[in-house]
Amino acid sequence: MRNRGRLSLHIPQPKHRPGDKPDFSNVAVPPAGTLDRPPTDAKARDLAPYSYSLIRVLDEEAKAVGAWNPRLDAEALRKGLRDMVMTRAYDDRMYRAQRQGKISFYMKSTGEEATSVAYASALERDDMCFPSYRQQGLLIARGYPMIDMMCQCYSNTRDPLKGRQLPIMYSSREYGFFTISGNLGTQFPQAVGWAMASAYKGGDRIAASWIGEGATAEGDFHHALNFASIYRAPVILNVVNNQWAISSYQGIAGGEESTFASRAIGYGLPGLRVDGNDFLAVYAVAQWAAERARSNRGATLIELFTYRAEGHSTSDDPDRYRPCDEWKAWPLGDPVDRLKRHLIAIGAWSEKQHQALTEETAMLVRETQREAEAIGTLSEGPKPSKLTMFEDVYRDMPWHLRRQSKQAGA
Amino acid sequence: MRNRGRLSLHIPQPKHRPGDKPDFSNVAVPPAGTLDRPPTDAKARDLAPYSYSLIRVLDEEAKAVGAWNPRLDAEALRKGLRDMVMTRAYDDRMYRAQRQGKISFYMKSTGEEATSVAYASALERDDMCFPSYRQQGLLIARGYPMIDMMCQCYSNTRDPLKGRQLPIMYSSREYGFFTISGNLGTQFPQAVGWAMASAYKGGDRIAASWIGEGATAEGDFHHALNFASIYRAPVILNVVNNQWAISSYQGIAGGEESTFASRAIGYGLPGLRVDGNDFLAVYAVAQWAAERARSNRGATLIELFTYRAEGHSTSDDPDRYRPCDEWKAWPLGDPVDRLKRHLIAIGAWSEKQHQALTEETAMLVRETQREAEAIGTLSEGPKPSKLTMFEDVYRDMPWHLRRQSKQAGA
Amino acid sequence: MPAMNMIQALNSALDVMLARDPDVLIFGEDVGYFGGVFRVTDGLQKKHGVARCFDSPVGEGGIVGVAIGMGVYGLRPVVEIQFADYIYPAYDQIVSEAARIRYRSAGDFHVPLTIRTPYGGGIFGGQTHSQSPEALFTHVAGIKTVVPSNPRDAKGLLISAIEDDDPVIFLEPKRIYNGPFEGHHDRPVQPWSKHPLSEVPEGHYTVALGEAAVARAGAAVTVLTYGTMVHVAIAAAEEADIDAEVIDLRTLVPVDIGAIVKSVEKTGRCVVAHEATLTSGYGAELCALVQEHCFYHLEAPVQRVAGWDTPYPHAFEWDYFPGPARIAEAMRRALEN
Amino acid sequence: MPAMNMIQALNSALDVMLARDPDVLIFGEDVGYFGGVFRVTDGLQKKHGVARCFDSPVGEGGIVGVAIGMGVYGLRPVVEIQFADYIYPAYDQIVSEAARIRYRSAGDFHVPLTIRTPYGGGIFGGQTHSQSPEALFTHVAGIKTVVPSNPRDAKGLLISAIEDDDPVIFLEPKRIYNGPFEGHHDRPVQPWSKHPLSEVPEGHYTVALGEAAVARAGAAVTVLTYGTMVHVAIAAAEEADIDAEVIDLRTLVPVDIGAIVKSVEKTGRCVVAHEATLTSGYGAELCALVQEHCFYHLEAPVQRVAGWDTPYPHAFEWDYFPGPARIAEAMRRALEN
Ligand SMILES: Cc1ncc(C[n+]2csc(CCOP(=O)(O)OP(=O)(O)O)c2C)c(N)n1
Ligand SMILES: Cc1ncc(C[n+]2csc(CCOP(=O)(O)OP(=O)(O)O)c2C)c(N)n1
Ligand SMILES: [Mg+2]
Ligand SMILES: [Mg+2]
Repeated sequence: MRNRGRLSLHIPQPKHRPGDKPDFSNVAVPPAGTLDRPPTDAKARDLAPYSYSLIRVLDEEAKAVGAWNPRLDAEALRKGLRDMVMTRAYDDRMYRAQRQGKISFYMKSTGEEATSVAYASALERDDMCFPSYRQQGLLIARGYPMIDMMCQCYSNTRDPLKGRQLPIMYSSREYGFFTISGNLGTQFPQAVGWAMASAYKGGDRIAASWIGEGATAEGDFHHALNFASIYRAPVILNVVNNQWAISSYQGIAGGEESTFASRAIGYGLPGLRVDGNDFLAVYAVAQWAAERARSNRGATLIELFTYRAEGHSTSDDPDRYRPCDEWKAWPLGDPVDRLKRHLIAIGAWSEKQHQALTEETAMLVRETQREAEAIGTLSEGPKPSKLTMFEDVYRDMPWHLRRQSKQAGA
Repeated sequence: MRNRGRLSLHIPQPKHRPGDKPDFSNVAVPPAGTLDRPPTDAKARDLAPYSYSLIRVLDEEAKAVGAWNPRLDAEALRKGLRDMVMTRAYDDRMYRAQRQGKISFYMKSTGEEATSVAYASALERDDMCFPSYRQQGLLIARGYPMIDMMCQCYSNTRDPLKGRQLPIMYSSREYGFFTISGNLGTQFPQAVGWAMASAYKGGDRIAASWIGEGATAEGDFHHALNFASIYRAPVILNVVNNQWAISSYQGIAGGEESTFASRAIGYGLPGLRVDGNDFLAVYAVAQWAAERARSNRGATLIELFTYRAEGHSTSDDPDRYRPCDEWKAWPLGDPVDRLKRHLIAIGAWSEKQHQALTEETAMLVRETQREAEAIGTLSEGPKPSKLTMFEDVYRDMPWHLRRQSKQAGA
Repeated sequence: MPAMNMIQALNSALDVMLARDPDVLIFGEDVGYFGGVFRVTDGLQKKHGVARCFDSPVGEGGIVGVAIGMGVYGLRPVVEIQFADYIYPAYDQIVSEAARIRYRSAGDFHVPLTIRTPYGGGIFGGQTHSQSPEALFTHVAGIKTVVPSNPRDAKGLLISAIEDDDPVIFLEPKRIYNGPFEGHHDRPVQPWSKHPLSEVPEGHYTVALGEAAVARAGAAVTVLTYGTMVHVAIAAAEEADIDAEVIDLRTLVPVDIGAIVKSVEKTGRCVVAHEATLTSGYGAELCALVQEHCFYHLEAPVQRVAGWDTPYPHAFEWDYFPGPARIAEAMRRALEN
Repeated sequence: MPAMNMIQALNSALDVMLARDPDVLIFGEDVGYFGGVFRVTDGLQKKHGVARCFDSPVGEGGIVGVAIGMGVYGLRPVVEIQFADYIYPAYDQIVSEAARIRYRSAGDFHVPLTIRTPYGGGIFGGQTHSQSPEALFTHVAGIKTVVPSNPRDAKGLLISAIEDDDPVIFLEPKRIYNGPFEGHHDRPVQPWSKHPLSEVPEGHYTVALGEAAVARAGAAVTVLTYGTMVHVAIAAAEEADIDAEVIDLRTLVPVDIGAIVKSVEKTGRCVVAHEATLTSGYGAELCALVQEHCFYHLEAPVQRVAGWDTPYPHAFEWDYFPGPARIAEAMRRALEN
């Protein structure tokens, strides 16, 4: 009865490495507008097909088509475009600042801007976000002062985090943006707990959280989906599948055996898979999930299918592990370019206006940077007093920290 | 746009508590023999329906019906029956020993015997098992000396674990039974690692592990499924859904939102849901999964749908949180009774023989117990030297433990 | 005042806080309808409602991660980890998150979380129902670690922990839930009712975090300890007829350095005792603190009495447990020359 | 002998072991094709094959749990945790499983597992790329904790760890991967090639676990330390012109008590230094050991120099890092009266 064949260990490998010609023909891209939009009270079990397809609104002519078209007015679309362009300009600038040695570290969100900016429009201003480190677009779209973002990166005297955190680890209760953790995945069950608290208090605010496809391998991903399902927490759980976890392609995270959206199925949660570079589609699924959560029908898992256009961080050189022009071959394009073309297609935007917007945002970022650097950078200018390093470990400073701060001060 | 309805926190509750009349009409029990048996190389995606139905072989007349009927010969069936009866007799005896204060603790597997005994027949003798604490049936079915099981419980001088472990935390490399951990879930990724090692070495041995439905909430459950899927580990991952985790019903583990078998879907693994009180069905799915694993097609998740007939352990009084006669209402009956009725139905067994078997096993257990108690119990008789307490912390005893063992000896 | 055992006192603390503060809620494995495997939450769900005290899945990492989110929202979650031996799956959420959120957000967010968990040996629980992991928390800046040794402190300290705006690890010595324990397993268990500290006010009161108590006054040698070992140390002093001063630390971080220094400067001799394994146990920190603060008063080396550096061995419980004989011996050593 | 930096020496150790023993395999986040974020596994997949050195999902608990199963099968897995700050999700598998399997099975099963992880500060990594969690492992019976301070030891100790039949936590001081560091961030980095201990044999050799080294001989005061701090302590002695003996412990558990006692009995004075936070750090255990074993030779209290009891603050790295000035000051205090 026993099959005497010998076993062998399967180790997933990406199709292309540096030197190979990138080819995404294996990535299935269904035409836009083909999927219908189920009611937000649909049974999770009936939504399984949405975990394997790809919700798309913008078609090849940049027209918005199909049932998922959120029919946003031109003003809302222009705001989305503006925020994405601003996010990209900010990223470019700060990346350069790191290269110039003015900050210690930086992480761009280039190519993924829609996965955070569109949520800022779909969510209410007082809904709570538990981001990973690539959702700076949320802060920008919610109007958080860019100068404060920069000062955090520079760890200068205006840094809201008093120089305690690595650049980009922003935090703002006022803007509904939870303090970013360096430890992957921890924010996911925290968002569920926050949402449970909102339900416990009979409020109407919901939570949203973002995690990378790589970090879905952490136990906290399981805890979040499990608690969210059991207690029907009003939370939107987003997996940003940008194809890469530093040097590991999504197959090492399980992406070859199934989709990340389908992880929802086993918990009895809806799992929606969406074109993450399609601003309208991302807005539409976020809005669907928000409505479902707010009407007490619980959590939704959303896979935002996108591509990490740049290196993982300033510590990383992606050309060592993937073809350098892979992004150009990405079949879902660039979220900024696609929304721009859509706005032009509906006559609400022009190349000239876009040109102006790009210059104006670049200028604004440059000016803000000058302002921030005038206050100080990591290496130059005044620092917050080093004694602040002993504050906020506890609400009240215990004797041993008072003692240590004296020793440090002496 | 915002729905101003107030949120509320959903907390799952079982339908019955002490005093209520148990009623399992909500438990769907499809007739036996209706599901066909897919080839063991079937695509995981096509197997999703098996995660929501219930694979059953023994029908109401105790006849074996349908494509999943493993067609075991009478001898194999009688061995299965004998091992289940023996396991139950052993449990009863040791439970009483604890009540008499002869051992500190005990856990029965009553009502769940098929979920371990059937695997002993479906697996090869040298396949490796990573059990939870309710698979004593595996040891009994593999012929591990019962006297050694008992001596482990008594922590006497013959205890193979030298008095270091709580009763029932057996360990036997020779019998392919991994040392039981008190920490839930940890054995699940370990089994996957063992299976990966077997594949890495090009061997043909596979691994199997068991976890309770309650413990599926641990992060290790996620790690196990994820690694098993990504590296196609030759392992059988079993969830024993006995409806209860101490006082928490399976809804607190997520069982109301989906099935535990369906957790497999998001990892691209087959998830088979089986009548855990149907010896033939359990054997059949285990055999299917073993064949799939051994032919290099990777892991299978199996939900063994059963019922914990007794208290969680000797520290527990189930009448405090569930109707005391709930088991009698359990629609899937008793695995021992069902296999016995099947053997009689096919003319391979009789009430008389069964009577004899029951008495003989009870007698054998009693005699073995006498033998074990003659060697010693936790409270009486010689003990292993207390200095053995310092051994096996490391392979070689370092200076600080030698020093401490001197202090303890002095 | 009613006489309560530890379980009743802890239950009373939770009952009082559920009644006083709608933002307090309790969850954990089996704490809801059933009332917890040690009955500490008994009756609370029935009295205060399902949403105030409910069962959680068997996932400690999820329990703490979710509780942190609730704390960030503004609730005061109190979670139970069924045994301290099972707190490790939650270790990342405790160490990387609960302990650091206030600091890394510069006070923008904080987590008023209480994690209750029964710890320690003496109940034949074997390797995974007997551990004392306090040192794994005292090393982590940003959390407080509390260990009561009697019903009155247990209630007052638990209320302080719940009202504290920082995360608190609240370790409950399970061996003395039902009665004080002098370390003689072969003698009948004394009920708490015979102990003066079982007199527990019914309403709200607090015992401040960070304050030790003199459990037994003496002049010859100081014993620094906490939890079950407070009773063992007192018994050791009585039985060996040594004029020992037993300090019940009650809070390990922040520790009451004043009380330690005051006593050691008086006695000039010190013994440190805990159930946890010796190496890198909290006793090491106490040794270091004593010799840093009292070196020139010390007339003999600080003696450590602790669990052996092995897992907790089921059948050898009483060879492993640091009982009165070992503490008495350590006191004698501390009193040599 | 070729001059290697720490990374090359560690890479060479792995290369040698992959070639010698088919049961050795390596996995972890980004260690495969890419060769690890610190390049320690660079080229190993290409040379030895995909199955010998491969990428894992981003789940430390899974990495260690799976590696334990491989060890139980009979392999010698070497896993990398990308930063020690991210080891906590694996803490339960390390503490409850790897550390206890031999004991609880009475030797029936064991786990020859090596967990490599970069630790420590000095690279502006902020709170989650700078931690020194060694004391969270030294408290756990059943595991060994090793910390090299130079290329030659790094290779010899790593080979010993891989060949050891017990689980070993192998902490790599990332600040000195590319060159020794005296604690002066404002001075140019010295390459290892200028350091005698960068001469590393190409083939197989071992440095025994449990043996300390005298990194600098001296008679006035003993400094007990490990990792990056060995270089900082030596610099402190030179700069303060103090005849200090610097002991590089190399293995924290089991620690080389003989070497400690020998030196402290000679000097009568002792400083303990590490980057980890002070309270309940491994330095507390060293203090306790020294005063237990050498009390009557001690002429001054043992001085602890450690990270402050706060998370590692990004912009205050050099106020936080216990540099030569603080060690020199501690040595002076140890030398008073
Ligand atoms: C617990 C933990 N483990 C490992 C790391 C190191 N690390 C930082 S980012 C990263 C890759 C994450 O990839 P993904 O989740 O896909 O997010 P992305 O960077 O693509 O946005 C890793 C392994 C970490 N920060 N935390
Ligand atoms: C990590 C961990 N958390 C909690 C416990 C305490 N505990 C022991 S058994 C149990 C219930 C487990 O239920 P289930 O997984 O369904 O297994 P069953 O007892 O039903 O076989 C709990 C919570 C534990 N042993 N380990
Ligand atoms: Mg990614
Ligand atoms: Mg169960």
